[in-house]
Amino acid sequence: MITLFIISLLGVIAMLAEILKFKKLLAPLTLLGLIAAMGAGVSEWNNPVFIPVFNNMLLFNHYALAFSISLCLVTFLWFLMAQDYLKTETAITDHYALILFSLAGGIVLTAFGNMVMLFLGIEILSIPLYILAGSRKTDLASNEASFKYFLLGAFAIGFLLFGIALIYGATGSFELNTINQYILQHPGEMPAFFYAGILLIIAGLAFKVSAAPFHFWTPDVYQGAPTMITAFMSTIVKIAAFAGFFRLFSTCFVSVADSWNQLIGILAIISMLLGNITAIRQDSFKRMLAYSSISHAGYLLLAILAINNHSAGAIFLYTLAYAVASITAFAVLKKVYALKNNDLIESFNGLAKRNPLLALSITIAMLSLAGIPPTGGFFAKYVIFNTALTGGHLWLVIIAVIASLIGVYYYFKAIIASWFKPATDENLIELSLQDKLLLIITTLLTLAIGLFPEFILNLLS
Amino acid sequence: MTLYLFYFLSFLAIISALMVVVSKNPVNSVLFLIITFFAIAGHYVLLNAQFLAAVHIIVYAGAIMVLFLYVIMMMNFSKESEPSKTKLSQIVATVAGGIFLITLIGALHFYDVDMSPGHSDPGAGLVGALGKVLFSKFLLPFEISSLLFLAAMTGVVLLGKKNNDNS
Amino acid sequence: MIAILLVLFPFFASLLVLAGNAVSAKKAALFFSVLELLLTFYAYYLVRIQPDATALGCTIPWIASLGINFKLQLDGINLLLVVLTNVLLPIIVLSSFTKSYKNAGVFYSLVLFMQMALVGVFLAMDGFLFYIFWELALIPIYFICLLWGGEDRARITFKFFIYTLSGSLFMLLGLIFLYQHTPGPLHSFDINALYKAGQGLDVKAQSFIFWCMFLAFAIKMPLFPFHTWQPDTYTTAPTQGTMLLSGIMLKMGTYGLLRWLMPMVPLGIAEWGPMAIALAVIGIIYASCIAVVQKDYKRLIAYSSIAHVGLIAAGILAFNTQGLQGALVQMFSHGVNVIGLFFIVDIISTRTNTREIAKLGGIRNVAPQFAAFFLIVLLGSIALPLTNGFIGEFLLLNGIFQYSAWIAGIAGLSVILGAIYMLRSYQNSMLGEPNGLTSTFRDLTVNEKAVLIPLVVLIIGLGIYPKPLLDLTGPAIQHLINSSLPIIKP
Amino acid sequence: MQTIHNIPMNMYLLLSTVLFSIGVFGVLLRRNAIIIFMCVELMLNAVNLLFVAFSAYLGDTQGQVFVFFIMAVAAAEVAVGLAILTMIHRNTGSVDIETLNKLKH
Amino acid sequence: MNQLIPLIPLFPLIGFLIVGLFGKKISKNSISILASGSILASFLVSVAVFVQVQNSASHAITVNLFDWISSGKLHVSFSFLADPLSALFLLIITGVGFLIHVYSVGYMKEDEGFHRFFAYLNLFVFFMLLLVLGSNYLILFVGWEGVGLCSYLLIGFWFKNTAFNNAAKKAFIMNRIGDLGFLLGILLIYLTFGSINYIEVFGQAKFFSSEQPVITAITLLLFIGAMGKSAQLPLYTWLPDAMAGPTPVSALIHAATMVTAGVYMIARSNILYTLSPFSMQVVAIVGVLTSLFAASIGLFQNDIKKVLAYSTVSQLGLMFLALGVGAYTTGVFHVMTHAFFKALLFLGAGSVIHAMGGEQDIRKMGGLKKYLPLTYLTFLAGTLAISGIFPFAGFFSKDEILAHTFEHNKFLWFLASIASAMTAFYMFRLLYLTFFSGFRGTKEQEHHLHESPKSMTIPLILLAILSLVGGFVGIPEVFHVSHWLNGFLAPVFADSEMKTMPEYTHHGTEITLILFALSVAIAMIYLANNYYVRLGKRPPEEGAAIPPFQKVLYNKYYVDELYTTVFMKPFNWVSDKFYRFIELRFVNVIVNSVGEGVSWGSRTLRLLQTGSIEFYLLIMVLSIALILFVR
Repeated sequence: MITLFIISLLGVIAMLAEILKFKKLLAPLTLLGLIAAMGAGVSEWNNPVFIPVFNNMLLFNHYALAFSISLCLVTFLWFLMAQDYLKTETAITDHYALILFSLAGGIVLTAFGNMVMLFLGIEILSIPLYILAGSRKTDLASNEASFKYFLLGAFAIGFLLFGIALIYGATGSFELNTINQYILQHPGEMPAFFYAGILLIIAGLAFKVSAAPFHFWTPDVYQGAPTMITAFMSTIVKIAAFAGFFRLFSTCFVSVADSWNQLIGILAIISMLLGNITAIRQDSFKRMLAYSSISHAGYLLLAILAINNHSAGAIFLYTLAYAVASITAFAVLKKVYALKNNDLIESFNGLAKRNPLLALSITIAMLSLAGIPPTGGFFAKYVIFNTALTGGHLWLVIIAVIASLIGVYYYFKAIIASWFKPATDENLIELSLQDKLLLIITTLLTLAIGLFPEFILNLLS
Repeated sequence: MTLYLFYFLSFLAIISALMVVVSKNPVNSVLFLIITFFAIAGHYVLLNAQFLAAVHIIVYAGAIMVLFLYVIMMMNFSKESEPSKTKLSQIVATVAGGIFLITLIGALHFYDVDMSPGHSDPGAGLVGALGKVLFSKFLLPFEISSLLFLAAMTGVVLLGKKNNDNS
Repeated sequence: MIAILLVLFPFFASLLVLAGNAVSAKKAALFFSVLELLLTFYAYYLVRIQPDATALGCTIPWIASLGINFKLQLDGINLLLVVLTNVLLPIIVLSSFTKSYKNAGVFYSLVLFMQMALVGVFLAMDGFLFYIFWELALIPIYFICLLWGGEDRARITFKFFIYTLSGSLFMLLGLIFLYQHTPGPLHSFDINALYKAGQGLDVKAQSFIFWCMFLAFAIKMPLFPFHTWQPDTYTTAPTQGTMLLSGIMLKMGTYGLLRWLMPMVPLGIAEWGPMAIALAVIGIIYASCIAVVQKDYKRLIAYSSIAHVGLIAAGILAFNTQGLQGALVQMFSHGVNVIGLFFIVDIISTRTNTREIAKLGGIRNVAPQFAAFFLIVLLGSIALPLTNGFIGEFLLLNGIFQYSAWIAGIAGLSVILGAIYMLRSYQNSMLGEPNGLTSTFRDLTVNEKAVLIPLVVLIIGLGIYPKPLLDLTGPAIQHLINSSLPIIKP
Repeated sequence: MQTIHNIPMNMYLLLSTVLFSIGVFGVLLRRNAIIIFMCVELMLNAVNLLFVAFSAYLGDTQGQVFVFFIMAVAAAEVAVGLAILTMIHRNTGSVDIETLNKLKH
Repeated sequence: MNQLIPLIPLFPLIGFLIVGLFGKKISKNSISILASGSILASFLVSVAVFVQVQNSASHAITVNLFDWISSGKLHVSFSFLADPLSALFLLIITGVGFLIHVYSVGYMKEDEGFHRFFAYLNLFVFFMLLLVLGSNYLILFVGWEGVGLCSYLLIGFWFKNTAFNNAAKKAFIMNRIGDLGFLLGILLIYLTFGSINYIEVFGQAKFFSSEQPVITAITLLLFIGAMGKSAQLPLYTWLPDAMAGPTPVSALIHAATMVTAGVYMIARSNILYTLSPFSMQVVAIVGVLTSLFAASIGLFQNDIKKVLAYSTVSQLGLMFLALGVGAYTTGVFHVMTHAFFKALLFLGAGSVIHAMGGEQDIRKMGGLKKYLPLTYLTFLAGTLAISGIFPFAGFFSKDEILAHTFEHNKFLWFLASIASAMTAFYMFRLLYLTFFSGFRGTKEQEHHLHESPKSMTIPLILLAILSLVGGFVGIPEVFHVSHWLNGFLAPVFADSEMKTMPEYTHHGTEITLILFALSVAIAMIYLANNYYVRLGKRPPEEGAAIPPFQKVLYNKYYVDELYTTVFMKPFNWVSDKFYRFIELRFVNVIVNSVGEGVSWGSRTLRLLQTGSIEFYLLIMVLSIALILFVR
């Protein structure tokens, strides 16, 4: 809870920074604030009094805390990475504020205990991003991205709300626990529209997590939005959306899993295959990452599908590993983009000669995303497969295996480009201290998650 | 009596909603949408949600639609400049809409819906009762939604400001 | 304790080489690999004086909540392969002394890293750990091939990577599947637990596991028809990479088959073993025939390697003492021989700038020593008695013969076909009148002799006195068979 | 008031469904982004109606409170949406969604 | 005393190592002394061992060196067995080997590969000794393949010549075909008896009943090995080609020792063969057919060494015939006598070739009697021996074969008689064409004609003496003398004897047979004399029209061509198709097309991402509709 306060407060402070003229202090303040937020999360963790606050609106249990901390951590890394970008923006304070508000929305999503909070959380998470995606106002691509994201998002929210309404109609409550109780008390008596409601909610959330076939916005928006915003979308939004998705289904609908897990399975299959296959022929690195993000949504859905003791831990580990690797990738992309002014994979050519750290980082990041040991991505994938197999979804895992094989293909394009292809420009690339620090931290984190995953895994089991 | 009112309002809502969709002129669409909103507000009254009906009119008809109208005026749309889809796209859209309607209705099994109205407190829809719930149970969401407004406000300002970013 | 040292030493060596001066990288790498070799000999000594080698291993909890341990154990079977790895590695490093690779520090660091992963694969007795090392071994070799390889390397090495990865992912699937059938709620990846779990499954499940794991091993070896990555990769990789791939890495597949598949799914083997043997034997004939028409020397050896490995696989699948022991001996011998052959081809190609057999000829006239060494390595490779190749091949055929005389007969055709393509290529390159390309062929340098002499000593020495290998593997093989045979043949 | 006793719940369900579908239909049919927004609003209104109806039939005020939040969010969303549209109009002079297809494949 | 046995192969091995490793650095004289000396040392030890074996009670001495291969129940030790059979072979190998070494010193004097030659030769002797000394089948196999290797190296000794290299390769590969059969036979022995040790295997085999399929299979597989090594039908074609090697090699390897390894192996396994009459029958028939076939080819060959090569094949056929009819001793006897006279003939031929400056075509020789008297005389001795003229060595052994065959099967006897008649004819044809009439070579050649040096002629003389007296170890009992060889070898064949009813040849019949064979041989000699000396006929020149029958024989029944079309061409074709079609167009394509398929899928699927919002919306709506519908 304190985490949420700190972040919200930080957002408000950021808004005021321009007026009160302490723009310069904003960056350190935000970073400190994020550390404080994480600290608050940790301290709450150690005092396990999980009282539902405000009439069950939010419940900061270990699940919520873990994801909140993880969100803050990734945001922290994001801020480290995005400093250059934010500095060039005129509306710097607005950016800070929007990002922090979005993060607050994400935290709400990790902890909600009521459908209202789910709805609000999604909206608070999304609305700043609708705007940020379009923050390059004269850039048509950015405009288009913003518009697509917004329109499709609003449309999808409509379905989500329709679903919530139907659930409400069937159970008479918005509270997750009450709904669950109601379902358990009326086994087999739920009206048909209740199930339709679940499906509509899935459709709405599938849009948020960019699972196929509700993924269409993803590549376009990722490509059109400013790179740093894309990084934010592909990491924080993903974590938060999945945290919310899983929280809803694990607390609310787990007792009627038969009615929806087939759908989740199908969405997972389509996402994994479509995301990975389409990514192969992309020239734009960002767009490729967008498709990769779709495929990762597919893997994560497997954990939701096989809801069991391990699922929460699996999703947590997976999203964290994915986010850290993505941040690395975007950090490198940022550097490449600054030199070449495009995000083509070709632009990575000869990176190893120009700056080995960049090449090494991107390599580790890509290995992690591809799920190759000893990186975090591998272990995350392992845990997901394990979870899904525990649920008995052998065929889905086989498809997931095939899909991740296809995935290797495009992740390695970046590796091959940086190590093997000759560079057009042989000059060395200078890295700022901040960038170096960031790359080293994320790379080490990626390896650490892969080698010593137990700590993270045990947080939520 | 109320049943007829219900049918009338439903008919009005559906027809005007359809007109929103099919009118060539955007301004007409806006006006039809306002009619729809009124019809829905009527339903709210029927459903004992008097306060909500009022808010509905104020927020939607009063604020949101005015915003729409304002933008439409600002952009100077007319019937002539209104883009329309090819026949094929229109047919596809219609068919898709129809399919969606049918499957949704089918999925809801709405003939089976057999709900008897609960004990209805006549004052439930009044401002006092609502306020009590809103400021007790839903206090947190109420507060949290301020974040949303802040964000939206900041964002709109960010986007609306004169173009001086250096991209 | 020695086990963990064997794994970690090359890792730290790799870091040191990476951090150190690139100029002295090759010397440092040689130094470290020789130290590791000495360590290996010490391990050999320990295993021989201590029949119960569990004390030499270690079990360190790693991810305890998932039943994953850092468990390394030494026994005769894997020690043999560790010895192979660590004997060949100094030779491989030495073989690169005349070359000057760009970024030598990185190159040798990768080589040593690879050594770590290989030793790890052989020593790991935990399914998860095994998989991790299995994949770890892939990364350095991928980069070695990618960065220092020949023409079209990006495409070919990538194909190699994705091909092998596809197999190993299915292996992971199989391992997880097994893991979940270990007694819960805390499952275990311990090899013995996995054995038990696998043996307890029904035929269908065992068949599934069989194919999952077999695919990985078959691709790694490679067996027909999963071999198409191999000739290209061998051809494109830098010579040291090819040596690592063919000399050691290939044994990961055969070792996996022996250790991680055969005892695990007896019913699956009973169901599909014959088909796997059929594939192996078809591969022998098929690859041998193809080797006959190869024009490129490296490619020829690549195909011959497929044939040899097919025989090894068939011997393992026959699953009897002679077959298994033959397979192990042959793994060792094949490693030595194939490295020798690739080194010889490397000498030819660096001196003449071609690997095309037809363009060569008459080298024996100008380089008699080279020709003599080549002949010995070649004889080892075609399994002439009193060379190491014969011991393995005889035991293998013996094992296969006990399984089926007809299959042994067909597999034995490799004896003839091997002679055909090897002698043909030897004749075309070494004999006859020298031509413009070969008339200035320089005979062996001291450095090259330093590589070839140990190989030749191993080839002949082990052919005459294979006892060290046989005594080492014998008890372990017997143990393996005793612990799983009652189930395989009820 | 006991008026709603005469009207079965499923009629409201049907009405909401139809209105929602008309909104969806409009979104699919039109090219003018503003009209599309309006159709989205229509969809939200259909949902609102459903909430209120359920609220009335369940005798529970929470549904109505939820509608408040939807309205609030809808207002914010419209503001943001129109801001985005204005920005686009400023850059392209059009709000035709068919012109917004530069990002693809 | 037992420790002596390992010395026998050790000496040549040491010789090989020293000459092989340091041959370039030491003088030719030292090499000659070292190489020949090591064989002589072996010979001396062999004599000692021979005596020891004869005197020992069990007639068998086993020496265990070390455990070679030990795997599960399979134990193969590196151990030697000296018994009468191996002792006899030891003497032949080291004795004849030594003479040939000495001969080679002179013959190879000018060759630049002098040290290489002796290294190989020593290595060969080493392997040959392993072959006969081994106490189990695997050591036998080691020697078996080892001599094959040396044969390969020596046939291709002049490695600049592509034809020679081809011949070497052919020999090796054909041998390998046989070796595979042999190896499988060994494996089957192991499977049947649980051991491959002679003593254990034969000890168990004694108690087997006759005509068990597994024994038949074993013996037939072993016989395949023998076919390859001893150049029997259909694996004989390598041997005539093997004459590409230096002539001493032909004498040692391709006449006296290596090619008789098959005979040794069958004689060694006699108990197994005895248990399988069917296999015996096969051996006999293959033997006699080979003999006949090769002899008929020999009739019209013009290369001096080729004639001898075909005669070797033919003689080997006779040896197998002897084995096949159960006359193991006789087979071994013929090996011995054949070693003497065939080595002599080859060395004589070598002397001729040496004198002719490398010329091997007998059409270009003639009248050499007066230039090379010593060579002529010794060659005559050899020719008489091979033709079976009393009292030369060949007479005794060959007549024994014929006698046994007659007893066994009259038809086989008839065929064998034809073969030996042909032998007498073509051998004398060779003799007459080479040494009689006038010289047909060039003036230059004539000018250079000279008798060979002493190091060459002395071995010739010694071998000629052996060819003359060698047969006396096996004087038929019809002459009321005890058959010494029979007695000596009896322990080896004792078990077989017990299994079969001994066939007693009536003495009267035997004398009749001897006289018949003699008269046929003499008739043939007369015929040859009449045709080539008196009438002075010459073989047709290359390209001249010859009668079809003769042409077929001259071209060796076109067997090489047949093999090329039936085996090599299809094999190459298949290999090529494997590579071009199955590998490149099928297996590769399947694998690649998976990749291409995915790539195609990617190209296609990315088109889904049209960029059009309407489309995205439409898909969303339709998917939701579908989800609801399916539900």
